[in-house]
Amino acid sequence: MSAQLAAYSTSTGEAFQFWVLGTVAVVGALCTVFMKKAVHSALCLAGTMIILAVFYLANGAYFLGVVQIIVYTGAIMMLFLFVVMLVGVTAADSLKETIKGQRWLALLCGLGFGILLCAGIGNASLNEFNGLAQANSGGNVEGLAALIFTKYVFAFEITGALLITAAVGAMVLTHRERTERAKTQRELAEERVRENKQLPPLPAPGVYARHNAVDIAGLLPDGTASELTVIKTLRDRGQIRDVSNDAIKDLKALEQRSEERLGREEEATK
Amino acid sequence: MENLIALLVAAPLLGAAVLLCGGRRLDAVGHVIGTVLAAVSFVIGAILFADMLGKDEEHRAIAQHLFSWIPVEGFQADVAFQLDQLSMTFVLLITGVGSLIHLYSIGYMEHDERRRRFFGYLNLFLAAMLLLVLADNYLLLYVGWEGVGLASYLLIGFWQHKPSAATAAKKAFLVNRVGDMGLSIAIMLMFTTFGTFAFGPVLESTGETSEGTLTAIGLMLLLAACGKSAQVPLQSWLGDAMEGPTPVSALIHAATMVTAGVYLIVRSGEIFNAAPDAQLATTVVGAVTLLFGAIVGCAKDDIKKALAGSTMSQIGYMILAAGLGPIGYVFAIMHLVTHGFFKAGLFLGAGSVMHGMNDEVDMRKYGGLRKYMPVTFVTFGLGYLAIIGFPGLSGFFSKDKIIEAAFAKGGTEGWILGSVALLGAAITAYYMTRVMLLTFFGEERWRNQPTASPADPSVEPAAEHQGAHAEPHPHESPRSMTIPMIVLAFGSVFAGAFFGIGDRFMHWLEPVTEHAHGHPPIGATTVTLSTVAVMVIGVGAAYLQYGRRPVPVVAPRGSLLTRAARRDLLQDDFNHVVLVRGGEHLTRSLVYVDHTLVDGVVNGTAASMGGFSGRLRKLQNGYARSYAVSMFGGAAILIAATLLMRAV
Amino acid sequence: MSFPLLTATAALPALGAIATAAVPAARRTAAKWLALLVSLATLVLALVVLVRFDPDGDRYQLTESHAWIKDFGVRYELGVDGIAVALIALTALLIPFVILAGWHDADPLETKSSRWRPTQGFFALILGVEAMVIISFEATDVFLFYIFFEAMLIPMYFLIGGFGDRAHAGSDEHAAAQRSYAAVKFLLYNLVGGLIMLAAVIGLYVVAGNFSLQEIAEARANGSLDMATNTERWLFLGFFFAFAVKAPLWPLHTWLPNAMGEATAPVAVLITAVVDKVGTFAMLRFCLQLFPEASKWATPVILVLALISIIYGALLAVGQRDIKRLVAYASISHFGFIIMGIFAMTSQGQSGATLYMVNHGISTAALMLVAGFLISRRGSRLIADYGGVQKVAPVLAGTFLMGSLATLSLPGLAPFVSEFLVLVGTFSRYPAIGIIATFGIVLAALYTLVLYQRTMTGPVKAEVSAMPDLRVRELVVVTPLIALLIFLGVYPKPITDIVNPAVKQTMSDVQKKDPQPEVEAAK
Amino acid sequence: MNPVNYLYLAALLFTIGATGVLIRRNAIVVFMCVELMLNACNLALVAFSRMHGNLDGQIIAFFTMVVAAAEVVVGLAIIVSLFRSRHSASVDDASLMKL
Repeated sequence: MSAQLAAYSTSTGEAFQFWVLGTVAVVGALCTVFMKKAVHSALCLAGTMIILAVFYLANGAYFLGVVQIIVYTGAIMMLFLFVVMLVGVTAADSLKETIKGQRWLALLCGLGFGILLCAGIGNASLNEFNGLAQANSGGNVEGLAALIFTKYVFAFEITGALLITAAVGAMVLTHRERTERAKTQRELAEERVRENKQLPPLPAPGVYARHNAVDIAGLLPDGTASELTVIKTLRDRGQIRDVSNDAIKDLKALEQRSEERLGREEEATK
Repeated sequence: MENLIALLVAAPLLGAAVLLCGGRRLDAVGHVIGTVLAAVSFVIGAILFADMLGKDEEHRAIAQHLFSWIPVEGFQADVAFQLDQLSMTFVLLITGVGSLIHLYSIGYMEHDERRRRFFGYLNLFLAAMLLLVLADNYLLLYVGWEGVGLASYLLIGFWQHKPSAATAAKKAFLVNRVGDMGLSIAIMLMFTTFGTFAFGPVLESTGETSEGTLTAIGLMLLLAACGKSAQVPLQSWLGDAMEGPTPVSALIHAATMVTAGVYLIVRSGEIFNAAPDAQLATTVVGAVTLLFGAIVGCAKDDIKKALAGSTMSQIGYMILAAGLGPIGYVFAIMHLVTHGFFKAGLFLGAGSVMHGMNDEVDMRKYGGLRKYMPVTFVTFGLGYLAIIGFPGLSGFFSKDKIIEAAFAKGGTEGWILGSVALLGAAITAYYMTRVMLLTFFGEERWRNQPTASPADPSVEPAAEHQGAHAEPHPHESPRSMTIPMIVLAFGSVFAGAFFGIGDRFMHWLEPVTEHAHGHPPIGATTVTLSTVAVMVIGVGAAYLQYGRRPVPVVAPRGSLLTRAARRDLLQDDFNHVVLVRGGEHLTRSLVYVDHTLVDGVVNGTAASMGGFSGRLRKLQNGYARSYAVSMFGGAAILIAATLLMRAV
Repeated sequence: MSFPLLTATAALPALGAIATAAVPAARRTAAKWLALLVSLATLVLALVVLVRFDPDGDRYQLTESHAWIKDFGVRYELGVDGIAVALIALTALLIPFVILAGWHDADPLETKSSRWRPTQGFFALILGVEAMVIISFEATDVFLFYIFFEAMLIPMYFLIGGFGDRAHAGSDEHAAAQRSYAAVKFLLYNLVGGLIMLAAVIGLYVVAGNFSLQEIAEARANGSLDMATNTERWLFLGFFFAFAVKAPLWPLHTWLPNAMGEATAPVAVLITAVVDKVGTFAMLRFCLQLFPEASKWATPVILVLALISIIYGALLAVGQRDIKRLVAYASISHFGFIIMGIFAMTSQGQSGATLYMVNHGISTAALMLVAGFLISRRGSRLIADYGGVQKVAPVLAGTFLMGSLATLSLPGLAPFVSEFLVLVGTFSRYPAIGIIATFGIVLAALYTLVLYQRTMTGPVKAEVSAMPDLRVRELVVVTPLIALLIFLGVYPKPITDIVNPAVKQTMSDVQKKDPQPEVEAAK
Repeated sequence: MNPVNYLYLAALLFTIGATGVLIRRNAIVVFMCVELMLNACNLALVAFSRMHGNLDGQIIAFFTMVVAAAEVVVGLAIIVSLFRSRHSASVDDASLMKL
């Protein structure tokens, strides 16, 4: 009895760890899906991955655990973050669904799928856990190496090819060949004149208001903000802080304060 | 000797092959080759005949087995010939009269640029007919049977540029096909009943099967005979067949085609003997046709059509006789032979008359021709006397015997048939006299009025050489045409006496068609006398009507019967309304059905599919994610399925 | 391991097709000659097969067998019985005439660019069809047969859709539309049939465990493999449906008139005289051998359908205004006869049916090719546009008449023998059906003679008056066919000797005996 | 505790990831969800390898990682060029597949 029990149950320590970290992992995953901003999703995912790494270790896959941390969390997630930065940190896509019924279908499928999977696992009577004790006896890394360089050597070689191809592909995709020489200042100026675009240099941001940060549009005489004064990138990302109306607010506050002072002065005269 | 039989067929067949495949380079000699080969076949026939006379009655029949034609499990058809007295009679008639007609055609078709082909067809006709009478099983007979149909098709439609000719040819073939259907069904019945269709086994073992089967076979054979021999109800093609050149008409009517039916019935005598109902039907058909043809013959003003009507009724006599069973077979064949002579003579005469009259066929535009074409007059006259059964001439002997036999059938049937036959004899006398008077006597109605030349000047190229539109200059025909007429005239005068006196012919045929002497309720002499009497009456009536009074050039409206008879007693109209129209409607509606219904169903499904897919296309909104959803759902379903499978 | 004769017979035209397709665009004539030579060589091989085949030997001869797809027990098994030999000979015989008749049908139009190379394609496709047809006659492995039975459709599709009849009433666009409609219809009909058959093939595998015709047939015979009645019937229907579409049997026939009408005459001959024969052949070889009981079960219905085809096709042929469609409907009627003969289950009927396949191939080829020559001269397919041709082109008219007479199965010509055998065979078991079918004879006479009369006789139409007579090439095509028709009509023994043993085998497969005559006549 | 729970966890993560792929429109996030699914699979593989007591499962997980790395590189490159061309990283904008 007890021997059999031992066969498919684990130490309470692991159990504890599982329940705690598992919950966190699930939460992280959910956050990954539901966070508005891509950056946050990325961070949550990173967290989940680290937890997974821990689980690998717990399952006796020491090498994988380490690789998970180094490759995934270290390299891949950072790559993600780079791209997010490239595309725009706050490029949050509204979670409002455009395709009719997509979300509900998705959730329904997801739910059903999950239940079915669990059901499948459930009625697959998996009670035989004969542990990795003797598999890892010669050390986990050695064991993997033995397999990779004997049984899976071809697959291994092919993955090498795959990686190279991927690297080259990435370069090809992202690299843009400059076909014509860069335009000189003079040419640009003449072009501007020809196309009759904004001949003088663009107005500086925040000049006409009391701010002068780059992300604040300068105000036109009528108090409205002028997009022109902010650089394109910020405009694309929609990261313009509009202060046109808090300027007015400040003015109001000023007048009030002055009135108060004046009022106090009247009392003083009585 | 046996080996000669095949040559009988081979000679004309070779001729046909050579002439039809030879091409233009044979145009010069084509007619000679054709005639010679026909004659060759006649000579062979004569040799075999002499040989046959040399033997004693029992061993006269000879046979020749060439090769096994269709050997299939349980189904053996051979190409084998048998030559007995019956076949021999036909062989001589066919080749003899046939050769004469070939000879005649040399002159008649002289000015037709397609004369070579014409002779090719004639040879084909002979070959087919010989095959028909020489075959030793029904299937091979069937080949000849259809071959005759083909040859008649080609010859009737020889002047194909005339739509009427083409139509007539087609009609002849189709009507014959209906008959052929009967023959093929009869053969199938024989096969299922006897397991074979060779004459010998079938006819010997008629006793071993039920009468019903035999009746069925007999009726089917009768249907076939009706088709070929132009008996009611399949007679309609014969009249139109006159579209062909006159020698063709002579060949069809006298020697070959129409006699085939009689041959078939006489040959299958045993079957009919064992099936009284079939016999009765045969006699009825014969009697009806006999009157039908005679009545039609009375009304026609077209000389050839009048003769066609007479053929119909004469064949009616033969079928009637054949239907009488053993008492009639011999006379049927005998009348067939004599009829072969005088009818051929009459047709050739008519041809010669037309030849002299710019191919005018309306007898009302003839008249008084005797002094212009004496030879034609004499031969035609002899033929005329023979057919009306003038005592002493051939027609007299044969027809008289048939009438006797009809009475001898006994009972009311006997009386009815006999009297019908007598009536027929009277009418025959009447219309033949009419033809004779209209053509050769009376004032010359063709003078001082242009002959109604055919609408299409290219019609009947034989006429082109003599100014087709001018007033005709009746003249005697060339030697090549008159000689055959003379020979045939001899035949029609003496054949009857030669056969009839001492029952020579009867004894000759008896071994094949075992003859039974019938005992007419009234004495033979009475019958003979009455025959002569009715003949005289008929002649008299005709004389009173056409000999005394002048004949109007334009036919009077005539009585209802006359008008009906001019239209072949409305038989064609019936066919047209019922068969042709009905058929047209049927086919047209079927075409519609095929296009809308059968095809429509399919196209309909296709269309609905199209609509469905169009609706389905909406799902393909191009959003990768919605595709992904369907994938995901599919995966879910798959898992569900696997789980279910495992659960079950 | 002797020389694989059967494989060679099928492979030669296939290689020929590739070679022909590879001929450069400019060397058109070379391609034609190459195709002609290849087809002639194939004919020689087919004749060798014919000679090497011993009618009294065992059932399948010259067999070859190699493992192909081990996992499914699919083998590359070839073998011929008498029926197959006859049909292979027919195919190999007709193709050269088809090629010769289509000599100019695929010459490129001036409007196209010089790189456009239809000619090579046309002849390559014809050879391809030949190869596939031959191998499906040879295959004794159901799966192998199925593959080529289906693959045949591809080249046929392109032949119909790509090389239409240039003599088309109406504009080019209309012609093209019609043509593609016909081609697609052909493809869809046959594909549907084929797919249903595929299901049945798989089903057969599930039941029998392998695809080998011989093994299954033996197993069925000695009872070691017994199918549930329903299973057998469903499988039978699956097979029969495909063959009935191909044959075609009423009411699955409507693709044939379109296809034959739109395709060029040689291709039409290819369809009706060669490809469709695979359908009827397969009924004999597969339906009867694999599912004898079901075949007997279905016989009444099939016979009635065949009867309808006979009468219906003939009546519709009478109603047609288009020469080629008329011939197509006539063919439907004839296929009715063939199927009737097969399912009459008498040795006369089945021998007759087999003969009928051969004879119908030859006679239709003769008639259709001559009609094609006629049409190409006048540039119209409508009967009404002709008249009096006989006067201007007697030889053409003569050959046309011979073709027509063969079609109405005149005694003395080959088709008569087969038709009468079929009729007798049917009549001896089902008299009523036999008699009704006999009406087909009259109708056949009607439509052929009406066709001949309207086109060839009567006053000469103006458009026809300048029509040239047959040229040498065309004579070379027609004359042998007609000669063959006459020869086989007078002396069919060579074929019957080959066919009879095979038929006897089939009869024993279905455990049927011929009905015996009620009177054992004194022979 | 029964180590099977690891499998349940993997299933859960996988489902979440998949749903995310379906719900999110931002290509990058979608991509992250894909990664999440991959990882879930890896977890399952590792658990299996423990269950069977041999290392093949881990090997496969290892290969998965390598391939995932490659895939991420290419995928992100695609996203970047996509963004460059149409100034948006929304998958719905790339919906030219519709007829």
